[in-house]
Amino acid sequence: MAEQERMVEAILFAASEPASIKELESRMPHGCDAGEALVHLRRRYDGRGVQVVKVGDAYAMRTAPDLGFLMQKETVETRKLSRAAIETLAIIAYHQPVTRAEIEEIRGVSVSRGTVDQLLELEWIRFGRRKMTPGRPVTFVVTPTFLDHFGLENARDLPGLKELRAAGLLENRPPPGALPLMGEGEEEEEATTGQSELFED
Amino acid sequence: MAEQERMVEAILFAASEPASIKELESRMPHGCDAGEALVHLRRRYDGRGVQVVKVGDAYAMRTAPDLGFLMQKETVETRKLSRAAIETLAIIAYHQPVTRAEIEEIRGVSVSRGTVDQLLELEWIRFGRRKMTPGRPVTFVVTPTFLDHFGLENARDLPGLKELRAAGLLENRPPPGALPLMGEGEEEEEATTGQSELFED
Amino acid sequence: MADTTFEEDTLSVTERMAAEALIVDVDGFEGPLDLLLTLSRTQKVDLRKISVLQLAHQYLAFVEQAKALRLELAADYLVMAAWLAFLKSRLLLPPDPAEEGPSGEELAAHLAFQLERLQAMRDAAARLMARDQLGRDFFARGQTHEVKRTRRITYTATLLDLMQAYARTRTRDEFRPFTMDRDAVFTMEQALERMRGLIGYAGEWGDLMSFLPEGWETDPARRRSATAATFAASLELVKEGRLELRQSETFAPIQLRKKD
Repeated sequence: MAEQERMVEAILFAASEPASIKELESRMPHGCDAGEALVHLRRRYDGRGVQVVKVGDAYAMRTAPDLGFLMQKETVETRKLSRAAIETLAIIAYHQPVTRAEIEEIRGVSVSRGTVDQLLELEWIRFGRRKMTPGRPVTFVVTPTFLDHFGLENARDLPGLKELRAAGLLENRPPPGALPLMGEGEEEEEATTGQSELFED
Repeated sequence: MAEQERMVEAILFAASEPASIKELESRMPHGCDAGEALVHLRRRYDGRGVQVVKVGDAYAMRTAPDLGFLMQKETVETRKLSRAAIETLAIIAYHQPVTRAEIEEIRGVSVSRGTVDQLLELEWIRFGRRKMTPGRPVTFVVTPTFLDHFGLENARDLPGLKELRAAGLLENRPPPGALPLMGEGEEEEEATTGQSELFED
Repeated sequence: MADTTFEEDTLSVTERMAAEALIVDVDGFEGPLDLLLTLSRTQKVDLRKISVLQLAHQYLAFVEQAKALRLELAADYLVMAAWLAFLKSRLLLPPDPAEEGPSGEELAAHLAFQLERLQAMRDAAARLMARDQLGRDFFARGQTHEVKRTRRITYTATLLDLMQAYARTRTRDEFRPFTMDRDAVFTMEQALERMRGLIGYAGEWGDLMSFLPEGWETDPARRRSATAATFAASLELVKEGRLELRQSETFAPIQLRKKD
C-alpha cells in the first residue's frame, strides 16, 4: 500500500486536472486500490502545506488555503525621477511657495499634470496657501517627507547657485558679458523671502 | 519551524520552476529561515512519490524517477536532438566554459548555427563570459534549466566527469606544431582551465 | 557537417554498387575525424593502443578508393589525407635531426588523443541522454498555482540630482546651443529653389556664374559657397531632365540652358 500511496501522490502532483479514482486506477498497475491509497495519502498530508482535496468525484492536490498569502510576489522597483519631475521639484524647493505659472516661467516649458501628481503622490510636495494675486493661484511647497528623503533639516539648507558653482555642480561657465548671473540678484532675494514662509501654514 | 516547513512546501509545490532560498525567503514572512525549513522538508519527502530536488542553487519538487511509467499522460514529446546537437551539448557541459572553436576542435567539424541556436532555444546553454584570449571569443556554459532537465544538482555531478578529467580527456592539449585540424594556437593556451572554473562566477 | 557531395555519372553496375556502399558510409561521417574514429574501430584495440600508421594507411586507401570512383570528396577530407601522408612519411623515415618541428610520434600521439577525446565525448553524450529526464522520467507540478505579482515602484532622487536639476534650470538661458555661424553659406536647397524659379528664363545658353544670387558675387567665401551650391543644384536639375549643361574645355565657363 505504501507503494500505491507513492503512485497516487506522484500522479496527483503531476496531473494538470483533478483525477477520479477510476482514472487513477487506470494508470496504476492492475489490481491497485486507489481509493485506499488516497485515504492514506490524505491522512499523510493532513495539516501540511499541501492538501489532498476532493473536487466533485475527483481528487487534486492544492496548497493549504491558509498559505494563499504566499502565492504572491511583491517586487519593488526603484526608478529615477524623470528630468521634468526633478527639475520641478527643485524649483519648488528653492522657490516655495511657488505657483505652477512661476514654475513654468522658470523651466521655460509647461509643467505636465502627471509630473505634479507624481510629486504629490510621493508626498514630496503639497499644496501651500493661495497667492494673493489675481486668480488666487494655488502654490506648492515641499513637505517634511521631502526633507527627510533628502536628509535636509530645512529647505533653507539647500545650497545657493553660488555654492553650487563653487562645488563644481555647474559645469558651464556663462560666457563673459552675458546675462547677469542668476540667483545672485533679486532672484535669490525673493527666494529667501519665499523660504521664510516655509511650513507656516 | 513546522510552520516554515509548511510554507516552503506550499511554495515549492505550487511552482513548476525551481526556487532559490532567496526567492523563498522573499515570499515568506520576514525572518524565516528557508534553508533550515528545506532540510526538514527534504527529509520528510525522502522516499515519497514526490521529491524535493536541488537544481543548481535552487530547489524544486519533482516526481520520483522510478514512477515515470505512470506518467504517459504527462509525457511531453521533446524534439529529437540531432547527433551533432547532443555531442555539442555534452562538450559544452563537460568542457565549460568552452568556445565555439574549441567545440569544433573536439568534434573535428564546424558547428552549425542551427545546432547552437537549438540548444540556446531549449535554454540548455547560454553565453558565458568571454575568454581572455585574442579576439576575446564568447564561451558557452550550461544553464540551470539543463541541470533541471537532466536531474543534476550541479554540473560537477555529470556522469563520468571525474574519470574523464583524470584521463586528461577534458584537456585542450595544443597540437604539436601545426595541425590541419581546427582551433589553432592561442585559443588553447588557457583553455586547459576548463571545468575547473565551473560555476565559480 | 559532411559537406561531401558525390557525382555519379557513368559508372558500371559493380562500381555503382561499390560507390553506393561508400556513399552510405561517407554520408554518415561528420568530417575526417569522425571517419578516422570509425576506421580505427576496425583495429579492434583500445583507442590508446591504436596504430596511427595503420590508421593513416586505412584513411589514404579510403580516399584513393573514393578518387578511383571519381567521387568528389570535400576539401577537409583531402587536407586530412595530405596531412596523414606527411605523418606516414615521418613515422616511416628515420628522424632527420636537421628537420624542425614535432616528431612523427608526437603528431601521432596527438591524433590518437583527439580520437580518444572525441570518443569520450560521444560516450558522455550517450550517458547524458540516458539519464532520467524532466518531462519523460520525472515530472514537475502539473497544475501550477499562479503567483500573483504585485509590482511596487518607488522613485528616488538624491540631493545631488536635485541641485543639479536646479542648476540646470537656472543656467539654461545663459547659453545658446552651439551653432556654426553660417552667414557665408549658401545651401544647395536654397540654390535649388532659386534655380527652379530661374530656369524658365534660360532658353539660351548662359554662364553658370550669371545665376549666382545677388550680393554673393564679390566676397570670395560667399562666392565660393554660392557657386558650389548653384552648380550642385544645376546637376540635380539635369538629373531631373529639366536642364542641359556644357563646358567647351577644362576650366572653361560652364553654360546651361533649359531643356524642353
